[in-house]
Amino acid sequence: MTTFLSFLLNGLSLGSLYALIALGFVIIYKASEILNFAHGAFLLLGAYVIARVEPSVGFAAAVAIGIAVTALVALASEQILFSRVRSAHVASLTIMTLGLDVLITTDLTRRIGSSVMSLGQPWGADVVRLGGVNISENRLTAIGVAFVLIGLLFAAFRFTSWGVALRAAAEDPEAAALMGIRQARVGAVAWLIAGGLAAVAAVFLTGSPTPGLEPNLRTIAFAAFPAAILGGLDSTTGALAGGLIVGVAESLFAGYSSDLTFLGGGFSVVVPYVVMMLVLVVRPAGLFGTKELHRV
Amino acid sequence: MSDTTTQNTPAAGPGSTAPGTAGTRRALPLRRPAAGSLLLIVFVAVLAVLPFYLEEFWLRTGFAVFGAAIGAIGLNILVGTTGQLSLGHAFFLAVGGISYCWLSGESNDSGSHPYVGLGLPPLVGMVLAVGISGLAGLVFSPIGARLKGLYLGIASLGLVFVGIHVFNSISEVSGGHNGRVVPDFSLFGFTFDDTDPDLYVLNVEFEKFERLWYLGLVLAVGCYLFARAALNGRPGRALRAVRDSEIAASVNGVNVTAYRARAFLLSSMYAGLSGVLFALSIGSVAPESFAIEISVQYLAMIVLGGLGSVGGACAGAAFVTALPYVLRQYAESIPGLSEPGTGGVSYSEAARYAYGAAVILVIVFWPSGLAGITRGLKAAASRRASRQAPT
Amino acid sequence: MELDVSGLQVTYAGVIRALRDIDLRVGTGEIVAVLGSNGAGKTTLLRAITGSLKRHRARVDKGQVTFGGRSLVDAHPADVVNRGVVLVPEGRRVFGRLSVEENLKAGAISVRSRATRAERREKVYGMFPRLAERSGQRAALLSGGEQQMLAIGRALMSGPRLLLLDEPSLGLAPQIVTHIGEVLRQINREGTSVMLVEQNAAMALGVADNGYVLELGRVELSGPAAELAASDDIASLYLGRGHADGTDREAPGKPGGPGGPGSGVGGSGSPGGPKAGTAAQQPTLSRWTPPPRGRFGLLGAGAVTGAGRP
Amino acid sequence: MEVDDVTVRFGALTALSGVSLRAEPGTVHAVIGPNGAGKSTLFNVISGVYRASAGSVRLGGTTLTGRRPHRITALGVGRAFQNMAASPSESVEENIMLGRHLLTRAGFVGSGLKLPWAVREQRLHRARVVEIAQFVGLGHLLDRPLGILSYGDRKRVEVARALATEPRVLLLDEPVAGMNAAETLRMSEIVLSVRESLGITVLLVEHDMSMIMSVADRISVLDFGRLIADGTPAQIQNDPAVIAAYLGTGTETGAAPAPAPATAPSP
Amino acid sequence: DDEDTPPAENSTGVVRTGAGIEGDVITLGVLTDFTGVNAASGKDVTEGQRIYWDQLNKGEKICGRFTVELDIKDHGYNVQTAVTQYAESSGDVLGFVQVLGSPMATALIPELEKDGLIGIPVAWAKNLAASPGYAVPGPTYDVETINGLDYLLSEGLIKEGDKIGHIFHDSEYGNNALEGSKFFAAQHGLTIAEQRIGAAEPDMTSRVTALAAEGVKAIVLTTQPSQTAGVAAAANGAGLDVPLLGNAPTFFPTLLDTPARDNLIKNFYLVGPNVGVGLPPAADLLKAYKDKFPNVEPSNSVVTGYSSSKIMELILQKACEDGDLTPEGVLAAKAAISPAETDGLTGTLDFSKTGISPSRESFLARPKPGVPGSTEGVEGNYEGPTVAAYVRS
Ligand SMILES: Nc1ncnc2c1ncn2[C@@H]1O[C@H](COP(=O)(O)OP(=O)(O)OP(=O)(O)O)[C@@H](O)[C@H]1O
Ligand SMILES: Nc1ncnc2c1ncn2[C@@H]1O[C@H](COP(=O)(O)OP(=O)(O)OP(=O)(O)O)[C@@H](O)[C@H]1O
Ligand SMILES: CC(C)C[C@H](N)C(=O)O
Ligand SMILES: [Mg+2]
Ligand SMILES: [Mg+2]
Repeated sequence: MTTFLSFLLNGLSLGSLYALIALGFVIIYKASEILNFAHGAFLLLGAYVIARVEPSVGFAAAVAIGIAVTALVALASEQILFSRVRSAHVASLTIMTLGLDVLITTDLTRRIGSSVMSLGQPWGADVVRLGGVNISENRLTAIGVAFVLIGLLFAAFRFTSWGVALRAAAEDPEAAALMGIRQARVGAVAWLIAGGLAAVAAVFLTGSPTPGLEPNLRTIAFAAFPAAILGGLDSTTGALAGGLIVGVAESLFAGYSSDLTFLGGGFSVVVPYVVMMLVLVVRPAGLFGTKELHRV
Repeated sequence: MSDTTTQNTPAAGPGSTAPGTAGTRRALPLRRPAAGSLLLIVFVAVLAVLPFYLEEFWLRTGFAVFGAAIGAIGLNILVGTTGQLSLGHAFFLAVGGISYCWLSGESNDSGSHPYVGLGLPPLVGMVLAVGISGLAGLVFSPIGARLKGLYLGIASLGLVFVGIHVFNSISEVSGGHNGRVVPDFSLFGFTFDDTDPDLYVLNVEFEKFERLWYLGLVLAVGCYLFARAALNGRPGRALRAVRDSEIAASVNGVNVTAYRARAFLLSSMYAGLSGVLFALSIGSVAPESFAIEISVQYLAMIVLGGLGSVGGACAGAAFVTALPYVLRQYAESIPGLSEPGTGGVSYSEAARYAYGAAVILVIVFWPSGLAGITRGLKAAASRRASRQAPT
Repeated sequence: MELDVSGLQVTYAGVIRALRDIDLRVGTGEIVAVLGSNGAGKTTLLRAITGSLKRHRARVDKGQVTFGGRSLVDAHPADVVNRGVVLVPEGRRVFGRLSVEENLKAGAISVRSRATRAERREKVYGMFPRLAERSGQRAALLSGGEQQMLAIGRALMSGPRLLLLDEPSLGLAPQIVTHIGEVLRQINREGTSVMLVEQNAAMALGVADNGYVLELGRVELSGPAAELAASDDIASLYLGRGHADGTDREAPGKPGGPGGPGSGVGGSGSPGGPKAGTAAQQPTLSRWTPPPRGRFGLLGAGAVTGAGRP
Repeated sequence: MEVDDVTVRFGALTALSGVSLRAEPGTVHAVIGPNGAGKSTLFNVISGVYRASAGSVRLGGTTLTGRRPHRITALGVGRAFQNMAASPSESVEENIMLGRHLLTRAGFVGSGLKLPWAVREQRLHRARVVEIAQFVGLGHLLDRPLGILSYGDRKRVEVARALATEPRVLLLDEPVAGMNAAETLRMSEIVLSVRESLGITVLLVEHDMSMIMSVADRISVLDFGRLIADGTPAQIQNDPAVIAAYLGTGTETGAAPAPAPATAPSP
Repeated sequence: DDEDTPPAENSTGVVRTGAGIEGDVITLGVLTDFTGVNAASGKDVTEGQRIYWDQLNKGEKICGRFTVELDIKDHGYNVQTAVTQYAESSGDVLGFVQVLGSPMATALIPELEKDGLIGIPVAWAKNLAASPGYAVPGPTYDVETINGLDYLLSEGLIKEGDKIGHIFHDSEYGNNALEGSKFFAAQHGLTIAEQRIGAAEPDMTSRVTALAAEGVKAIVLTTQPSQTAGVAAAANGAGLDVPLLGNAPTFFPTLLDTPARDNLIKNFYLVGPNVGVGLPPAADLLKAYKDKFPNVEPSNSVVTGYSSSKIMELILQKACEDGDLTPEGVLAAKAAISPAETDGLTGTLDFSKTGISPSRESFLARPKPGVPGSTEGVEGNYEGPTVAAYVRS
């Protein structure tokens, strides 16, 4: 029973990391209807900046700098690249994020090299004991941060005109412009937030029990794709739900893998995708996503 | 390839980007071909003599491009024409490539992942592999029919991840993590390898890649012509209607489910063939190689080429496939680069920078793809209007 | 503040000249009607005023558009809105994924005050009760007419000084059309100038002070609305009357009137004035005789039943 | 064409409740009613886009309800949409050609290999499309991409495409929205000519009363999803319920629909 | 040494040369990983090789006259890339002094056989030892694992009847190590709790939790370095305070900068095929490395690169002695050098019989910050009592 609880708790904590990443996808999607393949690169960038400056400025300042730099890079890429070709097909824009991803990751991979960099999280490898179950302090903090940030963004989308403007501009930029909405501006804010979020996620992603920052970090973003999709690409609640579901599923399958050998080694890595496909078959727009509705 | 305007009517030649000037200009079919076909013929003729002049590096690259072009045309049928975003192309390539090896390859029982081969004639293996890929597409199409846009994109990406896992698990077929050797292609006893028989044409030795070049060329041109004709005709029209409005398509008599399934079938058959050529060009396939990067590359091909355009897909395939090879080949002569693993910017890193930048630049300057350079106005107008859902 | 268009020439994609040498004025507090047949360039004119030509690969070659003395050429659409010029676009363009309420909110993006927003929203709901009933529904699911109401309401949310409408009566029931005429007069009385592009010339000329008629990208006629309404050309082309008489309502019901109800007129007459052009030849379509069915059944995909029917 | 007691619900909203009507072969049957009354919904039920919660639709002896849209089209129901649902990037000609889908048979193999019969088939049907386009007045726009046409022309494409399915019953949803009086007149002629020369039954939804009155043989009136009147144009015009719900009494603004065109020369 | 004698001549007489030699230069291929999951090892292995051949080129050279150049390619731990790169290089090299990674090396077996080339895998899977082209530079993973467990048993860290966990990659690498641990378990009445993982699986927490629930008394790791850290951190979190035994590729000095540091220092045992870089046999290498990179701490992988180059040199010198530096000659020389000595860098190697682990001697080490390689040797040339039984079986 405690074993199961540990799996569950570990899954939830892992899931909250996925949720933070998925949230980045959700925001960009809401702003531009594209899937930002460069989000993994933003994660890497945030982590790298923090790891680099932490020794000289301390953890808190490093995180602030990391968030700022990543947010600005995200903003700059939007302003310099994406705003230029806004009228292009979403697939083109998506491919553009891929180009960006290649550029950023190539550079950072080169810089990081083969080292495992530490971000100097003050909580280090500390563990908290919760009713017979251990969890790293890092992951526990992540759960809290994920819930708070997601709550804030949910409110921003729901209750501010910015949220409405963002969605309107994403759906029909021309009509939005005719209502006085500047897609460039509302979109820029979204990219800014997404970039910052990537840096926040990176802090927890590289913390215990993960050894630290290595170029491979980016691939975690791939595991967050299913989380974002399964919750519903345009839903903040969905990002949270999706993240948690994926995290728990992955953790359980990993934990019970010795009883599930017929599924093959390393099955837990593909579990997020399997769960996602199952959910999508039943709910094509994810759990909380807006159904695409047409009528004639 | 020369013709990039699949969406045109036969009466409107590739260059007619100014509908307004056309006025009442109009004629019944058979006007377009002249210029377009001539260009195509010249182009193919040039490709046909190139092996007499090129070194192996270029032939190898060329063969990879032919294979990729076939896959890109297939993906374009799905994404560009039918409007079904797919990131699962790598999976169908894997099905094709690995099935071919399994069907026509030999068994091998060394190592922790022994594998079997059925030893069928390569041509049979190729045809069956294409069929199996098509079947895989058909099986997935019901899911495809339920999902839209990025949801479908990521769901099909799931196919890639799950596919790798499954292929790794059935290592008797795939060779597992180690992969397996790709049997040489042969056609009625003629082997597409360096020897057997030794072959000289006009004093040029025809080795593996000279031979494969022609195999690739013939298949690619065939696939191109077939796709172009099919998409210009009734099926293509139906698929585009499905893309633009499912409801309108069905009310005009298109069986949407059936056409979606057919698009998946055809697209994955193309992917399967592409996978076979991919395998042949490398000589060894491992499931892990058919990863998300491959899917993404194919998407890049058709986007850079121009969604919906058959010729564009070919151009995109050439760009995306050849660029990294060429960059790597020539980066060594760029000053200021360092040996790999020594800290500075290495050749392969320089090549990757260049690749990333090239992708971005193409989209910045030609957002609707290389084919869009000639298409201009039309695309812009369609883009605007297609944002509007019918009500 | 007045809108002044002078010598305006617009080209699409560098080749299609949609407007040539347009002069037009909407004085402060005026309602101006713009008429013209399909493809005349009405929408293009509105695009030129609202700064959205660029998105359609069109540009102003010559001429000026000023509002309150300041040029609008090449302005960003959002700037145009901020100056108080708002468009109800052709084809509604409501935000389908947003609810009715959110659509209205999107229209009021430039309005800071929450109270003003609420007040305007109530006003819109008062104007179109149907929208209030459907306020939580996603706009994509509204009926065509409901969407049109929403599009108008959305534009009103920003409290424009000059309201541009591209065929607002499109798809609306006669009662609502009448109602819209009243709404326009009312907001006009409250200080908003209106430029109304319409096919429903009777309504447009009914509410307008002045009118313009565009044909093939030029101003063909202009003048006080009442005079235009009385002119023969307008009557035949836009009002559908052979002669300019009073209001319209009686026409269809006129006993023995042409094309009377239920008479099932087979042929048709000339639609009126010489400019009709469109009806140069008598429309007829022969019956389709399907070719004999071949022996290729197997290869045809999707060949279906009803093919050979009469 | 018989609509029998059809009900459609969307959640709490009943868009159609127990609507029945009968369109006699070879007539123009108009359906009118206020915005949101359920007219398009009715068309959606007939053409199979929506599923009726109750009731049925029959054409001749065949039941349409429960069939998928392409099957219904195959049975001879053609439809022009209220808002344009055609492909903006395709040329006018291609858009109309889509209407020929069920009348042609070339599949991937036939078209892809350019088999002679497939090529011949295309040529034949293209000729017919040109004919239809000219009939609705699009002859000069055939190779333009639809996306750049003006609103009115796009409506004509809708009609042409519906005609291209060679229907027995033609559903027209607001075909003259966005057209001026002269253009409306011409569309009325087209409708009448279709009825006359091809014997097609036309179901017509329109808010332009002048057009309705001039072409309709019979009119059904919907309000809030209910059939409130059914009769000849003359009856409808004077029906107080209809006037209250739909026509309005007309005001001094003159903001009523344009008057009836002179569809026939004075006697 | 710059006489213009034809390349085919040297002090001992006439040497035949063929592919891979041009003028006075021998080209050797390197297929390594600078960008994939094993980039860290790849870089250091390659650095060790660079240092070795630089020294040799400055000193005695091959046959007294040939210098060696490396043709380095980065496959990013991807089989397909490796195969392509092999094809690009194979025509121009005399052999491959490094083929990193068991999956890549395995995939190249048929190619290597077809081309009759020699290769030194940086991977110690059993199946590689069965290929005539490969000279595996140390004991295979199964043997290595048995040695490691023997050590734990002899130190009293585990005892008969215990249950031990084995976290391993589902690849040649992991499966081969599992063969070893299973054999050991059968011999000593242990039970093995298997955790088969994917190469890129990032989060080890659930795996470790599951093992903890089974009550394992030790965990064997056949993973990538970052996964090692993940396991150590997770074990710490789960309160699982047991020895962790890792095969050679599982450890890297930077792991001691991670949160896993304390647990690694406390519980980790490394068993590998060569000595640590801080030990006397590697002194030369360490000095050269420090001269070249004064500020970087090397890992033990440089020794792997250095020693494998040494093996290649032995082979080439033997081929030279035999007067045949063609690929065939080199291949023949491989079998002929046995038993080979690498000056204590590795155990004694025997390439005369294919299919059998070339060596039975392992090196055991423990993490220790601040020393070269961040490890401290605890046992050299270690051959546990169970190995003999295994090799015989
Ligand atoms: N995006 C575009 N690209 C090219 N030409 C265009 C574009 N939009 C409109 N046109 C052309 O410009 C001319 C004027 O079109 P416009 O839409 O302004 O007419 P309109 O008067 O609004 O017609 P309607 O009453 O049908 O709405 C037409 O010939 C049309 O084909
Ligand atoms: N798919 C749907 N989901 C929810 N509500 C719908 C849906 N389709 C239609 N409705 C609602 O049903 C009612 C009837 O719509 P319908 O489109 O049939 O009206 P209509 O009579 O065609 O109106 P108009 O004249 O404005 O086009 C409207 O209130 C509309 O909002
Ligand atoms: C040194 C390591 C790169 C070896 C690798 N883990 C293997 O596959 O055997
Ligand atoms: Mg217009
Ligand atoms: Mg309607």
